[in-house]
Amino acid sequence: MSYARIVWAHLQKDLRLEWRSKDAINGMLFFSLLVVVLFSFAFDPTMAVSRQIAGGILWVALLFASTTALNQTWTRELRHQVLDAQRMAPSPASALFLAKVLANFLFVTMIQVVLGPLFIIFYNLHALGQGWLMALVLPLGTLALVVNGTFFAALSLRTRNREMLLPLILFPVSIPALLAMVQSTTGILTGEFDPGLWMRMLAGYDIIFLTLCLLLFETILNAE
Amino acid sequence: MSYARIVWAHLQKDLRLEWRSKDAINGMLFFSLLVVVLFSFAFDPTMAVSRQIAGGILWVALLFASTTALNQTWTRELRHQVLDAQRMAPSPASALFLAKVLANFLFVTMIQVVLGPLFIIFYNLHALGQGWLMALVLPLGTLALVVNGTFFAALSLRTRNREMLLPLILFPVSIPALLAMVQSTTGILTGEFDPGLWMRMLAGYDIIFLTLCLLLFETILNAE
Amino acid sequence: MRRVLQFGLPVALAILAVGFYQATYVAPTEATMGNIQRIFYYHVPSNIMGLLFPYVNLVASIVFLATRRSNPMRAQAADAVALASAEVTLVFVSIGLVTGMLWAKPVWGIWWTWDARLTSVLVLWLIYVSYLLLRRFTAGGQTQTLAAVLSIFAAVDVPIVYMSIRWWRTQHPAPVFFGGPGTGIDPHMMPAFLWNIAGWLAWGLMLVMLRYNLERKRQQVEQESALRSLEAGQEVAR
Amino acid sequence: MPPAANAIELHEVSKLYGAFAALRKVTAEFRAGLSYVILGPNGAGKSTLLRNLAGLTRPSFGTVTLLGTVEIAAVRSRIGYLGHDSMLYDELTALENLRYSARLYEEESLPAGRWTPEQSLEVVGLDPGLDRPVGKFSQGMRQRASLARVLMARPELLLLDEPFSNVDLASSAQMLRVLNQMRAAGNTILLTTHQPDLARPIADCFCTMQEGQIVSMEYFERADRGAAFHASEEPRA
Amino acid sequence: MPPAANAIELHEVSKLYGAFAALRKVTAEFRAGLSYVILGPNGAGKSTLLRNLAGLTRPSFGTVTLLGTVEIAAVRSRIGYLGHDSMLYDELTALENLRYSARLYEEESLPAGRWTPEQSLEVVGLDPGLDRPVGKFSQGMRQRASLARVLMARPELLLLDEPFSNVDLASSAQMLRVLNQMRAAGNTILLTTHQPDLARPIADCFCTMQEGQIVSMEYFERADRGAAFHASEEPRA
Ligand code: HEM
Ligand SMILES: Nc1ncnc2c1ncn2[C@@H]1O[C@H](COP(=O)(O)OP(=O)(O)OP(=O)(O)O)[C@@H](O)[C@H]1O
Ligand SMILES: Nc1ncnc2c1ncn2[C@@H]1O[C@H](COP(=O)(O)OP(=O)(O)OP(=O)(O)O)[C@@H](O)[C@H]1O
Ligand SMILES: [Mg+2]
Ligand SMILES: [Mg+2]
Repeated sequence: MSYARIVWAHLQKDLRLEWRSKDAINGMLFFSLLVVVLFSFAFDPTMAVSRQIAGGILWVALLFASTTALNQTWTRELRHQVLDAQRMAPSPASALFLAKVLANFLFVTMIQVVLGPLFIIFYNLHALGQGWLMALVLPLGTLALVVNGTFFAALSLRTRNREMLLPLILFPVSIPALLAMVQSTTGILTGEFDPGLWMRMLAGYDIIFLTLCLLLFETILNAE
Repeated sequence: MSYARIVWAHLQKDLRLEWRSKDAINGMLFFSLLVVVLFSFAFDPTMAVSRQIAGGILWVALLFASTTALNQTWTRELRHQVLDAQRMAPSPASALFLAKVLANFLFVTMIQVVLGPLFIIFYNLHALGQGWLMALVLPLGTLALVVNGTFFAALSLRTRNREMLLPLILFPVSIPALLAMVQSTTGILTGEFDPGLWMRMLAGYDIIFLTLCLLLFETILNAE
Repeated sequence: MRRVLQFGLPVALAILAVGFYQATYVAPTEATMGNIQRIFYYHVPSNIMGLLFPYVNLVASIVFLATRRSNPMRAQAADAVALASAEVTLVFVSIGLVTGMLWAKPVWGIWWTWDARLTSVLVLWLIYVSYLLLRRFTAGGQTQTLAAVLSIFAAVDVPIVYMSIRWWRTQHPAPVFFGGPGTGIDPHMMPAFLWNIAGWLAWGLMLVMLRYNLERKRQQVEQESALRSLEAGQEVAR
Repeated sequence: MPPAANAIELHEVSKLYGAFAALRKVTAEFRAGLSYVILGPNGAGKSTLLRNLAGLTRPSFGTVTLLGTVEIAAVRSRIGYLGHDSMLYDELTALENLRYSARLYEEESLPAGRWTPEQSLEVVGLDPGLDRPVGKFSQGMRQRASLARVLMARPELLLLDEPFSNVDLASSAQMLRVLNQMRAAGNTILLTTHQPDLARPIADCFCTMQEGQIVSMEYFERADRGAAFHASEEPRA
Repeated sequence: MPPAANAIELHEVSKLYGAFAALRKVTAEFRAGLSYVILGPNGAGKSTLLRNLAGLTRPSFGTVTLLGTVEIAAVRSRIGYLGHDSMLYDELTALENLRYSARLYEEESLPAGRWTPEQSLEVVGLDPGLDRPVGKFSQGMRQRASLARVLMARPELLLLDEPFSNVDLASSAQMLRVLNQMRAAGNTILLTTHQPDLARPIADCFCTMQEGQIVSMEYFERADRGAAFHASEEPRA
């Protein structure tokens, strides 16, 4: 399929660039580590309540990490006006967006792979609910963060103060997703309530916003 | 004093650049509000333990806020090779570093001034220890964050290959500061132990690392 | 337009005055809460307006996106409506938040709680602040397009917020109107409430119109100075 | 293929930045198959004109008709634009950059005779095997890689903003040869430069801008205009 | 002040990037008070040479003696370097950029006759009052602002990497006049360019590089060499 091939071309390029420079990964790793350690100092992880706040900590760390990555994601296209070349290419703009989302998703997932075990060790976690559900919640939540984040990063690309603007417009819109992520994680970790509803909501959020972003991306890319 | 005047020239330039995008302050206010709201979603403030984790949460929020500033701090100098002009100027390199630290310190402090009261309202905090000590802990902790952060950002600026290592090197170095910040805040908020020792340690850390960074900055700026 | 304003503004103020009189002197005092309940006549209407004007903003934004290439003149007008309604939304939501908090302190004993309704209102407020910030942060021709896109996101997001926090702890009174049997307010309170609804609606519409006019003026002045600078030559003093 | 009479038509095109008019009511026609050299002092609006033609910004007033349509987006794949900046990723090699770009143009109805990334690099005199990221290229090498990217799709309309700046004389001559072939094959070329003497060999028209307006269009007869059509079909060295 | 015989001495200077030699055992002398125009194809190593002279990179082998010392850092304030990029902050106006730069050079033992930021901008033909951030300048305007920054401190040794690229002819002539005055005042100038004809009026020597080596240094007598000393003292328009 031709669309898929173009997405792949973009994705391959992004991965290669990241591999050569390691900008995003690096910053993300640093700050997520900082957060995990900070929290284990702040809050005696051996306490029983640790399970209740662990969901929040995990997602804040990730939000943190991904904002760093997201800010980088388009900067690279701005340098040397590569973005102008993208705008002039006949391939669909949404493919560019989709590839960026995938790339960011991969980066954040990579961070999770590092962060997750650390987290479990530091907080001595073992889920009282169905632990395997985390394998669904994590990607769903990451996708929610990354889809909107990539879109809004592109939106604020050519504005003054773009680094500042990104969190300002990203966070309010992402609140439902964050809520669902935290709640389903807490549900899983404490086993006190069923995370199913929240997870379905997260999935719904992902689908709605991915569609919306794909539809509107062309508009913002060529907004002048 | 000539050194002070050069620091002032750098600082003024940084502030002006920031100011050019006039709404920076508005943005920062709103950003602080968002962080507090987000954290209230992530960590239910009505929980009884909230006082115990508030220290950690406050510092994570600050870390969050300062990343936005730190990430950008040197990028600006890289664009159009302005950094080369800096390297060729006869003024001392450490003045450049000091000015950057000051600028970042100012931004983060500005955020704190907004964040603090909001935090108190949303988390319904009132210190059980000596609350006024926070007026010492906050700047000391911020300085520790900002000094290391700025230095780290400059370091990763010019070194390409060893990059993955850098966060891992700087990270352990920052741990004592983190520990001291969080512990003294918790001590003040809960009134359970005396924060004095931790605060002295924080001050010591600040002095040592500021000196070290000032001495080494020239080296890393001209490292090739 | 001018006529409508000249006529409408006094009318809106008059209705509001009647509403004020009704709410303060005519409506009966509520049994449990006492006089503090009278804030109801301001709290509920402004919240209702705060939920109404976002739709105006959404429709105007869509019109803008649809016509910005084919009919720039109409698109400009639509954008002015979008801006005006966003600002008015923010005014109403702010009033709703403040009156709610003023009410909450004596009744619940706290200023704020993370209750479903309160939270969703707060998120609505946050989103519209970010909308206006975006408009200020951007420059040149892109402002309008980007803002319109954000407005669509906001419209999609608010219902989701609303749904999601249904499953959250709640403290705010349940719906009073159309809530099924057993709900509703004392019929004696009704006139005061209706007068206030009408008054705030009229006032809100007038505000939107005023703001719209102002924005159109600004667009016009901009256009004219542009044309002047085209005639005058390249270097033009501002 | 007999090209349309006019490749570009501008009608009262103005571009405002705030109260400053970078283009002022420009009305002009650029005939298909000719090459135009746009001259003018710094700040005259040359780059702004090209960016508007490329569809990268939109004029504040007026209409641009390009290759017969006002919908520039629809003919994007037939336009090649070279800007001030390289439009290449610093971390990738020239070949990687071009390969990536080529994939974005795939499946499009482009002329069959388009070049591969390797050919395209050779055309501008760069070694395709050079294993060095573009960020480490010298200024002139980067400029050439940049041009190679644009030429690769063999676009019908070439918009080149100072293509010769920082390029050495030998390479400029080489570029001119390529451009001449493209022109001879019926493509339209608009290029800006501050070195009119350099560009003269391929110019059909010198177009001078001043203060946001086109002040003169000076066509001249070229002996090779007919002949070039055939010359271009020869294999390149 | 009678300048030292040699402003620059290079002894077996090589610069390696990995296995690639951008400079290969360059041994040369540049006399003080003369102006050298460095020519050569793209990738010959011209920019690399200038960056090494400016102390921005260090040669892999060999020694550079500048203004009588091998410690380039010690004479930094007497060197002016203009790179490929503007070295200016996009968000500030030209005047703000220059004022900032001037403060970094304060209190240094610079010649008393140095220019104020305003003078410096006027010298390159830019309006100091122009209230537009450098990011919105046209390419040529930016290049001129950039040169103004370098000239401001009136450095003894000027290293200019393609100063005329993208600059229109009138402004190039203006720049040349300024450079000529600087030269006449005893300053040393090294500039690279791909437009030898443009630079000829101020050249004392054409220095050609190829593949990382200096292959020829062609000095020529200039009628104005003595006279210029006096001409330079005249007030500028
Ligand atoms: C900051 C705090 C508050 C906020 C943000 C808030 C917000 C709202 C909103 C959005 C509505 C909905 C209007 C509609 O859907 O038709 C509403 C209605 C209402 N509010 Fe509040 N409120 C707050 C505090 C309070 C308090 C403290 C009380 C009284 C104890 C109260 C009593 C009511 C009543 C009786 C209604 C009408 C119910 C209905 O018909 O839906 N509110 N409020
Ligand atoms: N985004 C912008 N905002 C404000 N002014 C701008 C902007 N872009 C360009 N200009 C101004 O428009 C004018 C024309 O710029 P343009 O880049 O088209 O000139 P040019 O003819 O290409 O000059 P050069 O030969 O120096 O490249 C300049 O005065 C420039 O400062
Ligand atoms: N950082 C680097 N890493 C690897 N190679 C480099 C680096 N910088 C420059 N080179 C290579 O060194 C050679 C000389 O580059 P340089 O920029 O000095 O050329 P130049 O003579 O200035 O050319 P131009 O006229 O195109 O500006 C080029 O082949 C270039 O690719
Ligand atoms: Mg230009
Ligand atoms: Mg060079």
